[in-house]
Amino acid sequence: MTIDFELSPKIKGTQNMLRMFAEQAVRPQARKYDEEEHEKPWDLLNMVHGFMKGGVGGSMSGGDTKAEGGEKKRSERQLTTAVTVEEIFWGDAGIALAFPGQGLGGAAVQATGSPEQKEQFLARFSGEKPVWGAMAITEPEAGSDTANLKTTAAKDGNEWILNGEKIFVTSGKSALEDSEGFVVVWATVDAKAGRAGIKPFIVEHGTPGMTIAKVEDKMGIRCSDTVTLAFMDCRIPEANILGSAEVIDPKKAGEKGFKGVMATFDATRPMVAAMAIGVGRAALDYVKQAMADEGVEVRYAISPSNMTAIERDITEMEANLRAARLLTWRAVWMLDGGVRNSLEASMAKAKAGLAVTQITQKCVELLGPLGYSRKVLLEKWMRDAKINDIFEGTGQIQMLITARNVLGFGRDKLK
Amino acid sequence: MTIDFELSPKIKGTQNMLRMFAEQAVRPQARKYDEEEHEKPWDLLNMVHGFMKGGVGGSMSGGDTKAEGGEKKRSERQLTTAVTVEEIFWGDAGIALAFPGQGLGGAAVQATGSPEQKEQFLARFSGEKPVWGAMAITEPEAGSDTANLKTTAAKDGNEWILNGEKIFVTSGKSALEDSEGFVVVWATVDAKAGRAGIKPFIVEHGTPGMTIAKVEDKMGIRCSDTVTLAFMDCRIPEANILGSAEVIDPKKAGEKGFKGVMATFDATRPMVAAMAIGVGRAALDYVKQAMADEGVEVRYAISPSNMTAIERDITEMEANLRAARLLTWRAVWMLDGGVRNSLEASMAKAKAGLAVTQITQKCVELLGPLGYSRKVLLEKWMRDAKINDIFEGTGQIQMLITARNVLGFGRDKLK
Amino acid sequence: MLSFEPSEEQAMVKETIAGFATDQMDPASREMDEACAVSTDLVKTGWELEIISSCVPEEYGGFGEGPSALTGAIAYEELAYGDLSTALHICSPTMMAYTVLMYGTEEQKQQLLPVACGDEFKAAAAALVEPKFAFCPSKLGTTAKREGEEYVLKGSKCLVPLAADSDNLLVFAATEPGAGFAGVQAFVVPKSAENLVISEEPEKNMGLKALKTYEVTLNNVKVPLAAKVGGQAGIDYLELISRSRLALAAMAIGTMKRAAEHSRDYAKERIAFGDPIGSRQAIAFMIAEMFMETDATRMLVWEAAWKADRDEEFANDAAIAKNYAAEKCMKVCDGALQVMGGHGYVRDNMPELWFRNARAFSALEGMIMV
Amino acid sequence: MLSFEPSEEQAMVKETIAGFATDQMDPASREMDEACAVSTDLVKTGWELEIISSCVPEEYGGFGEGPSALTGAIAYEELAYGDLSTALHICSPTMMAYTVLMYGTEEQKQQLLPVACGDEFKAAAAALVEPKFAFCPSKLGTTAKREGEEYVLKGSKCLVPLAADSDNLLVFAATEPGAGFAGVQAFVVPKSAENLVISEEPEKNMGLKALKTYEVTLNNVKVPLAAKVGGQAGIDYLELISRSRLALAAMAIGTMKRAAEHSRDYAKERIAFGDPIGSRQAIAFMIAEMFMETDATRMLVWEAAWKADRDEEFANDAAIAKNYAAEKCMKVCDGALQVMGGHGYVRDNMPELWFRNARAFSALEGMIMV
Repeated sequence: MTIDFELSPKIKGTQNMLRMFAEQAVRPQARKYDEEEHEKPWDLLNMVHGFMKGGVGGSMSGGDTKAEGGEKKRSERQLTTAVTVEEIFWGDAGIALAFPGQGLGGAAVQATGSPEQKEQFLARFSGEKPVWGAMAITEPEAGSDTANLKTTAAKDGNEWILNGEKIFVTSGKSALEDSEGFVVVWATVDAKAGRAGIKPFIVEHGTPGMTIAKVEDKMGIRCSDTVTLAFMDCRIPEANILGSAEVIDPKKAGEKGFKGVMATFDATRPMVAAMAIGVGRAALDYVKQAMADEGVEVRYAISPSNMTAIERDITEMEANLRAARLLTWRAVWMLDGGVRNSLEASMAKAKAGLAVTQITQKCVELLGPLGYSRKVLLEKWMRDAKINDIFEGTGQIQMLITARNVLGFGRDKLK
Repeated sequence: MTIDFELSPKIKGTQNMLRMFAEQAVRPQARKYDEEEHEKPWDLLNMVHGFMKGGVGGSMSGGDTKAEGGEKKRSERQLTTAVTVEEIFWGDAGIALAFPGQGLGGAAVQATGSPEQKEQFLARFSGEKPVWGAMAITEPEAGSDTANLKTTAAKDGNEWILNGEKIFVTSGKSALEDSEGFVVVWATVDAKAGRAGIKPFIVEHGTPGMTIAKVEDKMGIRCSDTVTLAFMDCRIPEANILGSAEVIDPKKAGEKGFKGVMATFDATRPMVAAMAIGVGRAALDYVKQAMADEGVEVRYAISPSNMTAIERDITEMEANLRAARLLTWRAVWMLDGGVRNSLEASMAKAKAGLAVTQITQKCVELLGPLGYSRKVLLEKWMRDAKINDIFEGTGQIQMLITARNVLGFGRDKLK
Repeated sequence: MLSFEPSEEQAMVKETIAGFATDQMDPASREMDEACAVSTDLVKTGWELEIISSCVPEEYGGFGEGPSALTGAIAYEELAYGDLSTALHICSPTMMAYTVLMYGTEEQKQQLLPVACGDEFKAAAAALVEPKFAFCPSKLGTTAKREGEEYVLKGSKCLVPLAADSDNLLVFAATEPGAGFAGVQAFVVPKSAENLVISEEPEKNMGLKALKTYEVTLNNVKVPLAAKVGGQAGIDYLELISRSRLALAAMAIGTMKRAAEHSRDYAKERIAFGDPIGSRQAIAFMIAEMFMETDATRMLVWEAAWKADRDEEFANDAAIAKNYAAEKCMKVCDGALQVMGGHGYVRDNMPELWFRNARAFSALEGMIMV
Repeated sequence: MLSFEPSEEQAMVKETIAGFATDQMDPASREMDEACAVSTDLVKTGWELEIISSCVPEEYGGFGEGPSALTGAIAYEELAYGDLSTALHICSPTMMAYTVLMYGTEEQKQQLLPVACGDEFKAAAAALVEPKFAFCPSKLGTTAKREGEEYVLKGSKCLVPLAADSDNLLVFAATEPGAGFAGVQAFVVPKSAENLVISEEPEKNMGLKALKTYEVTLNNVKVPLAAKVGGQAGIDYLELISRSRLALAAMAIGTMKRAAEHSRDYAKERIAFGDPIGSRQAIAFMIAEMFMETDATRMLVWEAAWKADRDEEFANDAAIAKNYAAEKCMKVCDGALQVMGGHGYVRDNMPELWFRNARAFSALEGMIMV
């Protein structure tokens, strides 16, 4: 082993292929599906499903088993996903988020489901038609406070009865209305038990009692649907609970419990970072091209005090973007090596989210009237980028996790 | 009344006089008393005492009664002090902090002392020889946590017996060893009573049982002494307590109680901001002059994207410095009008402390090897400036106070 | 003598506009953004505030003694607090009106000012910004060449507010390219002028959706010498730009103030992990900074405006204030969105709208004036 | 195949130096700063790490195959973790050694490398930085004019480490002023050379107090053609500068790491208001950022160094990494002082020393090399 920043030929191949794909198939449709909110580029999605069979969608949650890196060799599954994600999101974040696949819901099944459950729920993603999986956690009152979920799951004979409301369900409409998918819903089986009482349940599309109460109008990533789900006496089979039903101390619950499912987020956070980096790179590439077209060169090697303001902006943006990418690659590399990466994953997401928020805003500023106009995609990237500083845990949450890891404090000591 | 940014002729006069004084009498000695730590520029201090009679020293705590703005007219005492402070600190922060005067100790006496106490303790500041007053609050274990002071004051007959240790006492040596001054010591008369039990006591120089345990070696402001005071069965007259001795709810205690003395800090914070601004302006002036000498002009009016990196640095530094000054002037203007300014004072100090920390560091960077050399004062200003982000409450404490004011949260709700 | 207390007149202006902004503009803001149109009722009511006529002398149809930069800054902050697009819409005729008032020939004043002081809102667009990389008002690509008894204008403009509804456009063009600010003059160009092309559709921008802005192309547009504002003497372009920067910066302050207050209120009410989210330092400090920078920006704008009203050199102060305002407004509105998390990203709530509007300030120049 | 795991050799180097840095350098840091001198014992022990000889081939007295930028970066980070002045002192001969090794003529290698690989530390200063406003290595004011069989060097240098103790100085001068990086060459100048003036006293700087640096003035110093490193072919100045930037950036990382760890430990132990100060988000987030940026900087340096070792174009990467490192190192050390409050401002504690040292990175160029 030695330090190496060169991607394996296999990944490079994927990267080049996806770069072309993103440029030719995704990017050209970016504006259309930003303006026509709630529409889907079906031709593209069917095509994607055709050759990826849930790959990229799955990759949002690191589920891209196709990319398994051989037997003996060190796995590069997560890295492949990260590279894939960056390229597709360079093309367009909204469309990429709308790609079919198992998503977080499928990831949870994969991480904690029984063989039967995996068989029953995951097979569909490699079927003929595109299918989406979704995850429903957030509630109007709870926000990131997952211990405080109000949605209940009551046992009734051989069924669970779900009641409550979930918001910000990514691809909820795609999973439940546009395809024969499912959503993993988090509900408490024992309100008094706090975090220990919270369990994930799989709810199939079309289950009576579950309705899409609302489809959100958003600032960006408009091609991807975000919905509110209402559960009114929604009955699901007893077997649809992920992990055990008994309420036990989460610390002892282990991989199958709340902690186990939460662990899937450690895999997700670097992917969100990769999404951000894709968008940030799109913006920076655009500005650098615009400068080149104007015959303005960037003199990286001269001292900062000798640079123009734009030159220094560019060098700073490049530094932040690269650093974010390398922190992200380090996090997924650890994951591929089977090393827990909670600290590194949070660092990567915190750095990427903030860096790309600033980069896209700066790029729009640098181009002045052109940057602010919807004739150019820069302004869209600025709107799209912002979501990466928010979903799967805001930048503040990431800093909190990072700080807890660094200081060795629990949530009790560092709120 | 109408918005007006022009200083009154009286203050302008003071300002011009002090600007000359700072440039000709203070600035030339700055380096000497940085290199020769723990030395004092006695000639200058005697001269200062001669024509200010504690003015500037007093002004650290807004005690410059000489500057009282007449009968009918709105008082400009605090404003005069702020302008004075900026000019002197432009000359040199270390020397300015060493100026004789009543300091925080005297300010506490002035704010909460009885007529007898004022007579007994404040007269000396207008005497023939320079005298210093000091305040001792911080303790090794307490930091900014004033409710947790361990120093005790026990009643014994008609005396108080002080025991404990105080650190970071500004001008402690000047007050107790170099002149016939005093120190106001905060101690608890009832450890169980928390904040309510804490009272300020006046301890005269040379009081047995009080010793200077240590004189700090510092990074900057080296001309000003910072000491540790040890109290071992230090006996002081019963009458030397400021305010009442009985332990009552601070909320009811009113102006004479803990809150009353704390209120003197609302007057102090903008002065610390003014100190910072003086140092920041010194650094910025220097760099602008260096540029002018090089024939480099700053094109303020062109668009930022057309500027050089240095031009944008300069415009940003100017914006921050001016904004900090105006926020500071607003805070003292309110105080002069008798309006409580806790929010504005904290904002001013937070903004000034941070702005000047960044400005001085940036100025050193811009001058490269010249900035880093002790041949030039820039590096000293960078060291001196940092103290303004720390003493009288760090930048973090200021943000906390600002946030509490903005959100209307008490220390219980926002820790 | 130093004072931060507005005059009685300013306090009254502030109060009046604040009421209008809070009660009428703010509630309509979201709807107008989605509809991509400013409410004509709001424009009507806003016009009745007589922002322009209160600055124009009687002889030209108003009842004032010329614009005060400081009073204008106070007024514009309050307007923008309500809704930025509407505020810009209502104030867009100021550029033409004040430019003519300050530098115009008697004829120009007689021709253009009474209209600007009418009972009805009358659009009068200023065309300054140009769609090019690293645009700078000191390097206009649009030129005005004198040919005999005419000026020939050539170039393209963008972000021209209400161009389609304006009878006349105030076009800024370089008479001496390369001479910087000193080489730019203003021309009153009738919309009907030959070779003047206004884009069919309004521009589509990230924000300011309710404000109709247009691209304007001048393909050798010929105008008489009399179209040059101020005739021989011409204008002091840098002063106009500077007053425009103060106007824009003032509106940035209003935007920041609105966003900061929204974050404060949300952070006090929103409960997470058992406490209001404002009880955590990370959020609390963000909000404290929003208020701090809003006040800091106002200080810079007020001081520069105060200098302008005293006919002191204020161009650099105005530029510093405008650049600071543009940067901080973006930061504050970004923070307002961040404080709400996902809720700030959806169009049910206001922060995403302010976020999109905020970035406009780094692109805008010469659209409005104080 | 992507990997962040150092080679066994690198791991060993890292471990060895880390031990030395933690056990011997770090504890002596304060004393050396106050004494304005690096401990000779530390230099002796540090020299035994054979940083240079492990890179120089046997034929020239070492036992290596040329310097590895990556291994160097790892080693320098650990050294700087212990004490920056000492680290720079020990590594100061690398500039001369590696420059000659990479570009020198056979004669120059034979003359200078064995000395650099000796058992005893031997000073060999590089003179690059110049005391002027907005200094840039691409615009050296020091010139080397060829006159017949000699070069005449003229100009002044500063921040020249250990100049007084060096038999030879490596002087960088412009042979083609105005040609940027391409117009600069290096010359081996004996300290004894006529018209070469080294300041009597070491320079006094804000930080790096223990490191003796000097001003060097060249008043028409004449050297033979053979003094030009690499003879006809000369050097690739930009590559040398870039490798130097990586070396400096690596030392910035060590400084940041030390400061971040100090803040972490202090914030866990120090109690205020009943809790460790690290239990408040404002402090906790500052510390989290310190660690994040330390890692971020290391990533940038490693990638650039990795490219250098593969003979890929890396000049821009190195510049980006160095500028980032200089900025973040200052920020991190400022934070380390801030976390301690007043305790960080007094010289009993280390943060103020790191604070003063940190700013050096924006001024340093070409002092050390990997």
